[in-house]
Order: sequence, then C-alpha cells, then structure tokens
Amino acid sequence: MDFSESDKDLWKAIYNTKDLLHCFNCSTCLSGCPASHGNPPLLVRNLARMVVYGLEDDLLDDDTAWACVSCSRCEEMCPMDVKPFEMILSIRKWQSANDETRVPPSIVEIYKRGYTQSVGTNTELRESLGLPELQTITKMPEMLKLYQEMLMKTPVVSENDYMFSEE
Amino acid sequence: MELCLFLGCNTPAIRPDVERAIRASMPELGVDLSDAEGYVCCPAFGAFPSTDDDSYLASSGWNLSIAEAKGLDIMVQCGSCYSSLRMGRDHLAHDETKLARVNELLELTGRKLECKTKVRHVSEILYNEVGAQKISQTIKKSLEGLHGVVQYPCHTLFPSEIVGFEESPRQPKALRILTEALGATVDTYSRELQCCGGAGGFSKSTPVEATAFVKSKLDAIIEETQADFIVVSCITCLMYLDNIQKKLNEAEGTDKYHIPVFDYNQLLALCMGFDPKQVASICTVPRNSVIDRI
Amino acid sequence: MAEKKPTGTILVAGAGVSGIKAAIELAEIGYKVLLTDASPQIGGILAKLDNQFPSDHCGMCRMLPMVGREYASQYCMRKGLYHENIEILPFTQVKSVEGDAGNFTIELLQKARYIDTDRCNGLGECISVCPVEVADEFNHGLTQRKAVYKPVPHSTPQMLLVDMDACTRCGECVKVCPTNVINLDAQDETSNRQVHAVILASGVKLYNLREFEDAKSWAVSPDVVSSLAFERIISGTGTFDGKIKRPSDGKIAKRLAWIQCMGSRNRRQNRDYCSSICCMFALKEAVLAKEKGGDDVETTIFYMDMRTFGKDFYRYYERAVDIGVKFVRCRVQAVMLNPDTSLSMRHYDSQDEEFIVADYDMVVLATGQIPYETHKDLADLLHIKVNAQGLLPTETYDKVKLTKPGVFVCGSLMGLTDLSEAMSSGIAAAGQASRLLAGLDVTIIEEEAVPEPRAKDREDPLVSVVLCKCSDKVEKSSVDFGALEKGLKKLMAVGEVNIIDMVCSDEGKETVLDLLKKSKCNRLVIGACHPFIYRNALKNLAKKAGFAASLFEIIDLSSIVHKGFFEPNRSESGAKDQTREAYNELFAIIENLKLKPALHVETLPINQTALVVGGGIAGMHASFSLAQRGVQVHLVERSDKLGGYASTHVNHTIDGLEPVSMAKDLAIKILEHKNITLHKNCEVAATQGSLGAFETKIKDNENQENIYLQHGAAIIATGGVEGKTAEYEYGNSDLILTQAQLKTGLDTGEIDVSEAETIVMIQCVGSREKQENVKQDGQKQGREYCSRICCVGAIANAMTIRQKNPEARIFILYRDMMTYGFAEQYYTQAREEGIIFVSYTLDTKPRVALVDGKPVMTFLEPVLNSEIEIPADFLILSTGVDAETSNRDIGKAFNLPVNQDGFFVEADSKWRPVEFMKVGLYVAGTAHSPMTLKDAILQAEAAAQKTYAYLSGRKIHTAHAISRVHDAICVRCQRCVDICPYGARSYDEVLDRIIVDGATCQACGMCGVACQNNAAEIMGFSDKQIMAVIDAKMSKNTIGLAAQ
Amino acid sequence: MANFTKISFKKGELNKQLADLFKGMMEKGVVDALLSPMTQPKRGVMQTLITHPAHVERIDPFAPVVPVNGAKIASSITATPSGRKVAMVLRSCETRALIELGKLNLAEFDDVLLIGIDCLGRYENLDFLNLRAQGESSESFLEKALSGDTKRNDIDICGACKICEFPVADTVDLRLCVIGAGADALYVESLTPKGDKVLETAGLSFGEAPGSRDAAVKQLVAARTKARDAEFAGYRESTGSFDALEDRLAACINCYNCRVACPVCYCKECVFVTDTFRHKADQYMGWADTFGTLKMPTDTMFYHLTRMSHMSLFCVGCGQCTSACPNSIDLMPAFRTAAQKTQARFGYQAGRSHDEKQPLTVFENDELVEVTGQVK
Repeated sequence: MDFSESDKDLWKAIYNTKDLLHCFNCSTCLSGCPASHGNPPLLVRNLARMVVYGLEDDLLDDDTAWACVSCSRCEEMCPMDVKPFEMILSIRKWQSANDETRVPPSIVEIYKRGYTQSVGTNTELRESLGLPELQTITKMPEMLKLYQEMLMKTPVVSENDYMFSEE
Repeated sequence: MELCLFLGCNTPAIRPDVERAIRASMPELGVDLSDAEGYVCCPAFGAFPSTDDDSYLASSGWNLSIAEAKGLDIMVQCGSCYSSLRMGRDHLAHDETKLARVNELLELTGRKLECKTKVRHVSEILYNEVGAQKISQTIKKSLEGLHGVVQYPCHTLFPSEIVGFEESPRQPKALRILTEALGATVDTYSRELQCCGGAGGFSKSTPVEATAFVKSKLDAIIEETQADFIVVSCITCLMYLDNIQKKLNEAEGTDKYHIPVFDYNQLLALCMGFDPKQVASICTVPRNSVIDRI
Repeated sequence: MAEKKPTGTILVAGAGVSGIKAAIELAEIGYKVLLTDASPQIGGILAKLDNQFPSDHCGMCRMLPMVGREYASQYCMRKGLYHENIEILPFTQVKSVEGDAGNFTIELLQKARYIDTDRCNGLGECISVCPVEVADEFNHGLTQRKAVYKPVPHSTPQMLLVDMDACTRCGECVKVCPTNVINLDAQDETSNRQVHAVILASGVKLYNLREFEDAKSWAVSPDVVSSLAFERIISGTGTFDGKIKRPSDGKIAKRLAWIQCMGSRNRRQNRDYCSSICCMFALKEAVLAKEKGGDDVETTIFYMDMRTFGKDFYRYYERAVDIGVKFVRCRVQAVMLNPDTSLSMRHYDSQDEEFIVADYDMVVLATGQIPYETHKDLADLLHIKVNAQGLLPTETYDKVKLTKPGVFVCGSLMGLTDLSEAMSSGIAAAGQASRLLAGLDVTIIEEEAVPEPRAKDREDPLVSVVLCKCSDKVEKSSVDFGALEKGLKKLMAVGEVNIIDMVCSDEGKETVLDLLKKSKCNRLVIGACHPFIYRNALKNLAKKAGFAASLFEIIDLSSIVHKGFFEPNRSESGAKDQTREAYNELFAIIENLKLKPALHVETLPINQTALVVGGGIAGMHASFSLAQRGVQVHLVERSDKLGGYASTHVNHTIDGLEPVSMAKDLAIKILEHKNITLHKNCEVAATQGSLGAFETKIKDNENQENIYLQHGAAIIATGGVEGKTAEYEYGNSDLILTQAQLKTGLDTGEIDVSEAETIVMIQCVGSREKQENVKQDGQKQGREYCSRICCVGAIANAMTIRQKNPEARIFILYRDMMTYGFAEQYYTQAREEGIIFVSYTLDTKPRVALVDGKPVMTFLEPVLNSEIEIPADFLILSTGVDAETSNRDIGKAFNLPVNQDGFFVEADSKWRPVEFMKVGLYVAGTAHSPMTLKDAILQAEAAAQKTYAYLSGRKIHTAHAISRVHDAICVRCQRCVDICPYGARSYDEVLDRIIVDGATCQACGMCGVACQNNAAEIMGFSDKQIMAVIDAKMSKNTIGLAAQ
Repeated sequence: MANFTKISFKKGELNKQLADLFKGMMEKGVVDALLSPMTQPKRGVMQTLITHPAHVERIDPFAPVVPVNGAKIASSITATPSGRKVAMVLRSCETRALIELGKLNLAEFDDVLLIGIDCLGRYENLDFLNLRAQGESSESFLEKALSGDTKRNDIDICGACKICEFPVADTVDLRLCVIGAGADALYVESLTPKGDKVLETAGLSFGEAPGSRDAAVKQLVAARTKARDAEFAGYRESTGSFDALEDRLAACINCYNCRVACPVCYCKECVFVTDTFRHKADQYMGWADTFGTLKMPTDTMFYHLTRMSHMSLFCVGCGQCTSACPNSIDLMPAFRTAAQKTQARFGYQAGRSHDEKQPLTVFENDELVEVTGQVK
C-alpha cells in the first residue's frame, strides 16, 4: 500500500465529524452486512480504515460503497456510534464530487420527471384496479420547473449541469 | 385520523395493486388518506443522498412540505422511501443550519418547511394507531388455517433511534402480530431477520451472490416452516422476493420456489373482502393457493 | 466512675466479598461491625462462583483471619460467616445516614423474611409443600424455585425466606413447619443505630442480557447465557451438577463460544468503559469448559482486546492458548438460531480475508459490570453530589475515601474491580475507617467476654452430656431420648446426661447454665442443632459454668433427630436406628473428648513497631497510615531520598494526578512524623523471627554499619523500574526513545515534537511474550506479563504531543489495548483526536530500519491486511515495568517467594493480595506487580491495615489447634519444614529440633501428611483420639443400647 | 568402558590384597576412615570402623555374613558431620537401604566413598560361625559359590539371598567385582567420577572388564529372578486370605526384633511403643464388646501390617527381618511380595538412585486417577 501519497486530512473532506475516528475495528459492521456477501464484498470496516489513513486513490477506485443495501444494520449495531451508513453515503458523495463518472444517472431521471422511473403513466392498469389518477409532479410542469430550479442551486446539479440540459 | 399518503415510485408504477389495497383497507380502519400532490422522489439513497446533502435534503424538504402544508403526517409503505424521508427529516430537525439551507432552496419554489410533519410507516400506523384488535374485529374473512412467515423491512428497524418504532428492534414483532390478527399462523424461521437483499447496488452489482443470499432465506422458509405465503410491508421486499423465485427456479431447473408474497395491506384488504383482482393481482408467483383459501 | 466509652462501631453496607472483607478486618481489630445487605443472603456475586482464577477453585475461605482465627467461623465462607464482632443483617436496607464522621445515625429497614431463621431447622419441608414456582434468580432463571426458598442453595444454615411477591398465602408451609417459625404476617422492621463510620460496599449491577435491547441480537435462545449464568451451569452446585449442558434441552454442549464486551465498550449505549473482569472470566470459563467437558469441547472467544492486564493473567492466557482455546478478533453482529437449535455466527477473518460461518451449541455473553447505577441514590442518602462521571466523589489519591468525611467505599462500587481489588479495597476501606476511629474516643470489644476457666484435664475424664430434644413435635416421632440417656450413662466416662427442651431459647440456656454450674464433670458435650450458629454462644455458656473451651464439644444432633421426621408412617425400627445413630455419634465424641488434652492459647508478645521496606509512594503511604494510628515505623530506603520512581519521572498523569508534588508533600509528612524513623541509604540484609517479634539487620551503606531493628511486622514496598530493551534499534538512534524518556523530554521541553510529521509508538516491547523468546546476549529479559501502565501512558504522551503539534500523525502499534475500566475513555478520546491505533501480533511485530539515522517503520495494517512503510520522526517504545532487582535479595532475607519475573508472590492472588503466606509480612505497590499510582496507594493502605490489625495494641492469641512435633519420633528429615505453606516450621540447629511458630501455624495439617512417622500432629487431633472415634463409630454397643 | 582395575591375588591372599588397597587409600589421604566387615578378635565378622591404616589387615569384606545390615551403621556415622572422608564397603542390600535413608536426611554421601561388593549371599549368623569353625574361608566360599554351590551339608545361604536379583551393587562409587573375574583376581570398577578420582589418586590403572563378567552376572540375576518369582507365587498362594496370613504370623510375640533389624525402618522411636498404643482398660473392654472376643496382645497383625504399609515402599529385600525373628517367622517374603507391588505402583525401586523421590512425598496432579477417581 502506498502510504506516502496518503492524505491525513481525508476524513475531514469525506465525513467531517469525529464519529468515524471512534472506530476501533471491532468488525461488528462486517459480520451482519448483506452486501458483505457480494463479490467483492462490501467491507464497511475497511472503508472506514481507508478513510482514516487517507488512502485517497484506493478509495476513489473502490466500488463497494455502492453495493450497500441501506439496511443500516451496521448503524444500529456499531458500538462506537461511527454511523457507518452515513459514512457509506459520505464516501459516495465524495466519489461523486471527485469523479463525475460516479454521479448516479438516476438523479438525471429525477431532475427530468421527479422520479427515477415513470410514475402514474400506467393509466389503463390503474383504472382497471379502480385507482384514481395520480397527481405526480411529472404531470405538473410548473411545479416540476420550480423543483428543477431548486435543484439547479445544489452542487451536484450545478456542477454537472451539462448532464441535465435538454437535448 | 388522516394521513398524507406518500406512494414513492415502485408502488404506483409497478405494483399499483398494493396501492389499491392500501387505499381500500386503511379507511376501513379509520385512517383516511390524502394524496401528496406533486411529490418527488423520496429521494432514493442511491440518488441524491449519494451525491450531496443539498439535493438530498431539498428533495426531502420538498416532500415534507407538501404534507406540512396539509397539516398531516406522512404515511409510507416503501421501506426505502420511509427511511430516506425519515433520515432526511432527522437531519433537518436536528440541524438548524441544514434546515435553514433547505428553506433557502425551498424558498425559490415558494415553499417553506418547519419540519413539523412526521414520517410514519404504514405498519407502524396499523400496529400502534389501529391495533391488532381492531383489525381482527374489522375483517370479514380470515386467514385461518394458513401459515405465513414475515419479512421485516430493515428500513423500519434500523437505526432504531431514527426509523424505529418496534419495542425491540432486534426482536421485532409488529408484522407478526398484525398477520396473526388476520387469523394466520405465523411460523418463525432462522433467517427471519435476514435482509431480503433487494435494495441498493448489491443485487445489481453482484447478482450471483445476491441470489445466493436470498436463496438462503427462501430455503430456510421452505425447510423450516409450513409457510403458505410470505408477508412483507415494503415494496422492495415484495417485488424482490416475488420476482426472484422465478429466476431461482429457472436457474436451478426446479419449481421449488413458489411461495406467494403479499404486502400486508393486500392480505388485509383481501380479508376485508376486497376483490383480489383489484388488490392482489400483480405477482410473479401465483397467489391462488392463498387467495382461494381465504 | 467515668462514663463508659462507646464501642467503635462501623456500618458496612453491602455484604459482597469486599464488604465482608472490610467487616472482618474491622472485627479483627475489635470494632463492632453492622454488616447489612439488601439481598436476603450474603456473599454477593461470589456466592455463585465455584471456580475462581487462577486456581480454578474456590478460595473464599482465604478471607478469614490468620491469627486469632477462632473468633471467626472457620468454615466454608460460601456457606456462611460468623464472627463475634460482626452483626450480620441480610435483607436490610440503609434508609438514611445522618450526622457526621464519628457520629452517624443510620436508619435500617429490615425486610420481613416471614421465617424466623434462628429457629428454622432448614430442612425445607415448607419448600416441598409450596405450590408456587418462579424462576430462581440464583441460577439466573435456569431453574425454578418456590415462593418459600433458599436464596443460596449451598449456604449453611439455610437462610430460608418467603418471596411475598410470589406467595399466594395458601398457608401450606405454615401447617407443615415443625418448629412453627413461619409467620406470613411478619412486618418489615425499622431501627436506628449509631455508628462512627460508614463503609459502602453495595457492589455493582451486572449487565442483564434479557433486559437490555442491545443484547437481543445475541440472546436469541436459552442457550445464549451470560457468563455468570454459565458459572452456575459449570458449578457443582449449579443447574446441571457441573455438566456443561444446554439450558434449552439439557443436551451436552461441545461447541462453545464467548462474545466479549457485552454491554461495555459501547459508546452508542453510553457505556464507554471496559468492565475489566470479563476477559479473565471468559478465559477461565473456556479453560474450565475444556477441563470439565473434555478434550473434544471446542471453545472460541470472540474478542476485541484480550485484557489480561493483572498479575499472572497473561500466563493464564498462554495456558488457555496451549490447551486449545481459540481466539477470534472479531465482534459478531448477531447470533442466529438454527432450526436444529444450534447457534450460528458469522465472522470475518481479516488475515484470510474471508467470512466464516460456524455453529455452536452454546454462546456465552461476557456480560460486564455496569457502574454508576446506584451512585446517585447513595449520594442522595449521604446528602452529597455525584461527580462529573456520575460516581460518588472520592479523594484525589484515595479510591476508597469519599470526600464526605467518615464514609468510605470499596469493591465494585468504586468502579470496575476484580476480585483482588475488591479485597484490597475492602481492607483499605477498613483501614481508613480504623484511622478515623483511632482518633475518636471509642473502645474496642474485649476479646474475652467470659474468662477462660481452668481446664480440669488432670482429673479422670468425666463428661457431662447435654442433649437438646428440640420441640415436642419432633421428640414424639424421633430419637428415643430415654434409651439414649440410659445407654450413655453406662459409659464409664459419662458423669451425667441432661435432656433439655430448646437449648436455643433463652430459658433453655438458663436451664443448661444452672445444671452445669452444679456439675462435677470436667468435660462437656452438647448435642443440639446448628453448631455453626450456636458454637460461640454455647462456648461462652460452658465457660461461665466452668468448662474450658478445649474440653467442650458441640455436636449436630438435628440431622439425626429430624431424619425421617416427615415420613408419615415411621416404623419403630426407624426410630431405633436413629437412636443408635445418635448414640454412636455421641459415643464417638465422648471418646474423643476423653482423650483430648486441654489446649491453651498463648498471648503473643507483640512489638508494636512496623518495618516498611521502600520509601516510594506506596511505602511512604503505608508508613504514614500506620504512624497516624500510633504505630512506630522504621522506613528503610535504599537511596538517599524518598519518593521512588513515580516521584522523579511522572509530573502528572492522564487522570489528573501529580505524583511528583504528591510525593514531596508525603515526604515532608514522613520526615515530620514523630512515629516514623527513616533509614536512608540502607538495605535489608537479613531477618529472623515471626509475627510480633521480628529482628531485621539492615546495612547502612553510608555509615558502613549494621543496624538491628526489632519489629512486629513488615511491609515490602520496593517498587519497580522502567523496563530495558534492545529491540527495535533502541540505543542506535536519538530518535528512538522509551515512553519515560519521551515524557521527561516533553515535560522539560528537551524533546521538540512541533516539527514532527510522524510519530510511531510501539507497545508491549519485550512484554507479554515467553521469556525465552526475547533473548539478548543470552540473557532472558522478556516480561511475561502486562505492565498495566504503558497503554494509558502511551495515550497520555500521544495526547500531549497532539496538543503541541495538532498536525502530526501519531501511530500507536499495540497488541491489546489495556485500557481497562474507565481508562477506556482515554482510548476513545485518543482515537477521537486522530491518533491511529494499529494492532500487531507476536507473529507480525513491526520492523524498524535506520535510514540516514531516521527510523523507517514497516508494519502490517491488519484491517486492510497490507504492509505499510513509513518514515518516523520519533519511535517511542513502551518497555513496561521491570521488578526492582533487589527483590530477590530482600526475598531471601525475609524468606519470601519471588516469582520468575522478580515480583513478590502474595499469599493468594485473588483473596489475599497484600499478604504473604507467613503472617506479619505484607506487600504493597509495584513490589507486588506493575500497577497504577492509585492502585499502589490502595494496596499500601491495605497492607498498613493488615499490619495494624496485629500492632494495634490489642492482645493477639494463637489458636487452640496448632501443630506440634513429637520430638521422640521425629527424624528431623525436615520435610515438614519444606512443605509448610505458611513458613511456620523451622529447624533449630542448636536444639536439633523442629520448631513450630504458634502464631503462624494454621493447623492445615500439611506437615502431618508429609511426615512419614506421625511426628507432626495437630493438637487436639491426636491419632489416639481419631482411633478412639473410629472405634466408637464402629462399636456394636453391647453395653450402651444393649437393653433395646 | 575402560574403568576396571584388575587386582590379582595368590590363593589365600584375597583379604591381604584388599587390605593393601585400602591401606594405600588411607595413606594417600583418599579417605580418612574405612567401614568394612572385619574379623573380630574372638568370633565372627562385624562391620568395623577403622581410622588408622595400621588396623586394616583383618578386614574381610567378602565374608558371607551380615550380622547387622550396614545401612543403619553407615547412617549413624554420616547423618551428622564428622569431618572425615569415609570409605564404606557394603553389599547391594546395604547400599540400597542406605540410599533410602539418605532421602530421609538420615545419611549424607558428600564425604562418603561408597564401595559395593559382588554378593553371592550370606549365611545366618550361627551357620556362618559354624562354617568358619569348620575352616570355611571367604575365598573358599567365593570359589564354590561362583560355580553355583552355596550349600554346605544342611546349611545354605539365607532365603532372601537365594531370591535376591541384586547380587551386584549398582549405585556406588567403586565396586569390588568377583563375578566373572576368575579364581585368582578381582576387579575394582569405578562407577562415578568420584570413583575415577580415587583410582587415579591410588595410582591404579584403568582397564577393560573381564570378558566373562557380563554374561556371568546376567546368568546369576536370571537364576535368582526365576527363584524369586517362584517364591513370590508360592507365597501369594499360601497367604491369599487374611486368615492364612494370620496363620503365618501366629507365632508373633510382639518382640519387635524384626523392626530393630530392618535397615529402612527409620523411625527414631516406633509409634508402637508410644502412648498411641497404650490403651486404657475400658478401651480393651469396648473392643471385646464389639468383636465378642479380643486376642491379646492386640497389635501383632496390626503391627506387621502397619510396618508393611510404611516399609514396603522402601524394602530392599535384605531378609534381616526373617533372620531376627526368635520364632522363625519368615517375614521376608511377606515384605518382598508386598514391596514388589507397591513399588511397581509408583514406578519406584528402593535404592535405585539418589534422585528418585520417595513415593508419597511428591504430589502429582494426575496420579493414580483410576484409583482416586479424581475428576478434574
């Protein structure tokens, strides 16, 4: 492991609370994690360690944070209150901010129609089930526009605005 | 009581029969529902919560403000939506800076958030507000003679101080008690608390391992219980457990995996006498074996 | 006539082991002790533990006094405690404490037991008829008990009580009780008592895994048990007769796992402390499980740090490793109950980078202690405030002394203590109380309330027999007392036989006294029940009537009289058998008594001077504590100044102590005290003598002369030194320092860390490895123990560096962080400050290379399982604590054992931590083992108290029963001298005889076993007596009961 | 091993050669004193302590008689310091007993040069005197005995010697070897560094062992072992019950001679003469009550069994107990058969080595588990 390139303040950039530093590598987060069954496994403890050591390059290349199922067991069980799930999200945020290829395409979907998928357009099916028409934001262009304007003020959208431009 | 119904995306788009079941069953129990017009993505953990706080919390704020404007608490069925909204609300409720920033953003849209609205899960409403007793008194048909197993949505359990409502999140019981209220026998099994594995990147990035993971759960159900059905209270659990069985059968060349999966509200609505075609019609594993016996 | 002074009286609230220890200590000096406990029994947690580290046996009786031991019970302590000066009040709460030091009024609430335990015969017929069953808390709910029950099944007498919460008041027990002692309408009673001092010893709550939410991921089956419940499972008196079975189905468990830190080291649950005891608990249990369950038992301990910090703990750990206990450094998240009821756990193996799922039959959760719980209530009781930590506020240097004068604490209430600290603190708290009382106008209880009458042992034996026939109810259907009397009267040595009703009642006692006063007999046998309880009362009664104590025997008739009492249709022959059995018992004891010599106690000449060896903080503290109580002290110090190691090296500690200034203050007190004679530049050369009369030769190195000191007792407090090392390039670079060098350098400013980028510390340098592993020039120099202070010391230095240089990267390479107890918080704080902790094992020791004079470190990062190479600006080595080199010489001079590490070996590592086997010699501080300053002070106080117990001016007697030598038979082979564990025997070359020191001899009988010629004998237990007893028991009674 | 020195002698001069050897040792200061069997001025041969070289002439180490087992004598002159270095000429049964006494601090070996002799047996005292009167010398005895012939008319060596499997003293510094040495020579063998030094100082050269020695020793030991086993088997057969044993001991009169003669009966004062066994009248009556009748004296059998429980662990089989009994009770096989079992039980052999700890003086955690049923 190349340690000379490590950034000792990386933890501040990623997860600026001391929660993470409390980790004493007990491995509780690992043993019950669903995504730890993956290949490669999500090893929350190891990610925490990489952050603490400031292993920037290794961390930037690591995909496992995205395998998290967000079940938050680690958060519940962590004896040191490291808040590992928050850390996972923070690593993703840091990766997204530092590597545009990490930016999840789903946010473009949300920007465009309010959701990651088309909602409320299955009118026929809904009717057959006796369901009313759904007042989705997709069907409320004025409102959607306001929502988009708001998002445009947020870092991920403003910094990657090309992704959101109408073709 | 009246609650603001937050449907998310999967339920209305893919499994609207669940939506129908909710809309049908809850008012019967005295829970009136009001739609969250113009709601947006909760947002999903894999989206804005994975990019930055502003976009995450602004979206949470957007949704919360809709209910707040109505003066109602939010009711959610989807586990991810529930957890995302509750965590988002938690950030905003406990961090004035974040709330101020979100209000700054919401102001552009003419909205405002005081963070008064609470986010509640449908199973919690049923368990705490309605109660098992009222449910058994209300239903017209019963699941008597049927065995079920439960799948707790992780998102309603952990972290307990933010999303939890169970007395003991490590030994939850709400869904079991609710299902028993419908007359079913609920069997326990070793992997009851195991996550379905359907959410997040896990099942997409390493499908082989994820399938093995859920298979261990289904195998436990088959080997250890007499389950006629699986009951869930989360759209992800429902879809994943339902859909994966077919894939497993195809992969293994068997028809071993054929346990019907229901959302709790579907069973509730069925017991209330609603038309199965409306409240429980969309599934991969056929549900006749259960529906015919209600 | 002047007004009678009050007897010095102390309340000890809490009768767990430390409370009991404090009570015994004070009772031994002659003070009156009220020993209360809120629970219905005494003994606390230890009542449940059969097996204690390190012997894996029970050693509770080792708490009992060594000299004057007949004033306390000499029975198994787990069965009960009796001391003339201790009033035991179980089931009693302290409701209020008013007043000030020396004058407290306490209100006691004695809860109703509904059973008069004084008169209850303990046979438990009530239990058999009681229809109510509830979970038995003694066995952690693994078994059921009735509403009327024995709180501790193995205690004697059986202190029964009724659990009113469970009782249905059906009254069956009342009907069946033969002694009419059950009163279901009994009321709680309140009383006010005056005491001069208060010792709080109410112990600690243990984490209950059925109670706490965070345990529920693990507590998924009855086969997941707490470590205390596991103690009940492996206990011989426990749930399964000592077999390791699963509570769920009673099947033998072969695969066992322990999960550590259950309920502690948990910041999320606001329990950021280490419970201190659980690692050793688990180790011991895993070892026991292997030993009791057989070689095929698999034991796995899941841990984070194995905290084997105490004396000999690490060797015990090595033993556990040797016998195959598996250690896995991983905390598992949950236990899964398999369909076959086995328990499944998944853990990650960092080295092999894989997850492992394994099944177990039982899982033991190492549930820890929970401090704080009762502190608020106690503070309210005392009208004081808890400190910032939520604990009762104590003096800065004194763990046992509350800031409120006259109130002391000991045991687990102080915090998180193990058994040995419970003992030291119990003694120390007693010491502090006795220091207070020494300054008050109070008296002590005279030992001999009734003077010993002259023993009429030269007359032909004539025995008076007094038999209690108990209540009428019993008599009717039991032993034929008439026949018994007739039979006994036929024995030549029997002078008279009297049959009395209820000897235990006041009238009964009066009757006996009247009868005996008229008696012409010279020896006495009383047959009654519960010899445990009544021995002293009856002995005094006998003395009043003129019978010498050694010519008096008491025998338990109740077990014979009550036998078969409850059988509805008792046969005539049954009664005959019982009568014969009673006759044989009495015949045997009469035969024994006939041949018994009169035994006399000797009053020992006691020189009321103490010798303290070592003028460090422990030695000074002990000296001052004794001097304050009027004891003359000779303090011998090898160097030319007082203070020892801490006073020159440690300006301040992480917990806010200032050893240097503290030592200075103490030294001034020592120099000024009229009772202390300081001998500087002096060394101990030789010692002889025994308790009360030692003579020690010291060599004055300055004046080149020998000084001879007479003293009654001695305390060894020689201290220790920072360990040496030649590992890790030490000595080859100015940038490689020891922790002490760093600390001094940081204090003086000689070491500048402000420019440093990276600082690496290595823990356990030369420590906790087999001695043979660490050879340097053929010299063994490893420390096969934990030095206890280095982990916190390293953290303290790291935090200091952090203050001076917030940007530096600080790595602490450790094996197990020994931040036990509340020190865990320092570890947490250090991580919070960004100090990076990296664990290593003996197989993956870090490596150092010097590149251009600068240390370059290479170590394995175990989490990421990859090597890290990093240049360091400083490399700091924690080299531990070495024993003082003079220990071996001093050990030789006093004939005291020194272990292979050079520390003194105490009498018992748990139960007698400051004593040596030889009475009159004590140990305190680092002479015993490496320890913190506060612990050294605690031990010093305890050692001073042990010393004071004999030097207080009170008369000290030998016991009646001690061993002696038949010179005529003795061949002087001296095996007895070698084997005597107490050093009571010696060979006198001039007299050519084996000498027994009466004060030291404990009548254990080892000499008798070792002697091949029967030349060693315990007085009062001669072969002749034993043979006579055997004859009597085998006798066919052709005279005695022939008439029947 | 080349640590044998051959000493040839002319017929009738064996004792003279030996006297010269010891005289030389004393003169050279190798030892200050000598304990050796010596012909007495009137009759018989007894162990004798000699402190001046002038008096060694009459020594007769190979005389086939042991009036008193030499171990007790050796103990009396070594247990306390004398300041002298003593050479002791002893038989195997004596050296082995002495080693046992040493373990009880009743003998010291630092200043002792232990010299063992090859022993072909001893006669009872009176028999020996008679044979001497008939002109039998040590040399003539050796000569015949080496060819297996020890019987003279009706007289033979003691029963103990016939079954003694230790004709050769082992745990000694020097050994005077006659077995396999031929008729006109004996060999002095050194077995320890101390022995080597003595031979060196005495100016004796080192050489090989006589070629036939090993085989001869083996043959003798084998014969005696065979005899022993037969004797043991017979004895066990005949004492199979308590009654049978009582019958064997019926003639005992409580004289305690056997105890006095026993070299390993080490007590200063026997418990049987202490007040432990001085009973009051009512006690006797009580026993009579219990058992109906009481044989007096009460402690004959008890005495022997008690002694056996003490001594069988250390019994070296010298047979002095049998020799001492005025009523001709043959105790030796009783002790030896018991000793064989008890010593084997502890893996112990009395007198085998200085370093072996006596049984029951050392404790091991897991010993005799099958007997004690000890559960960890």
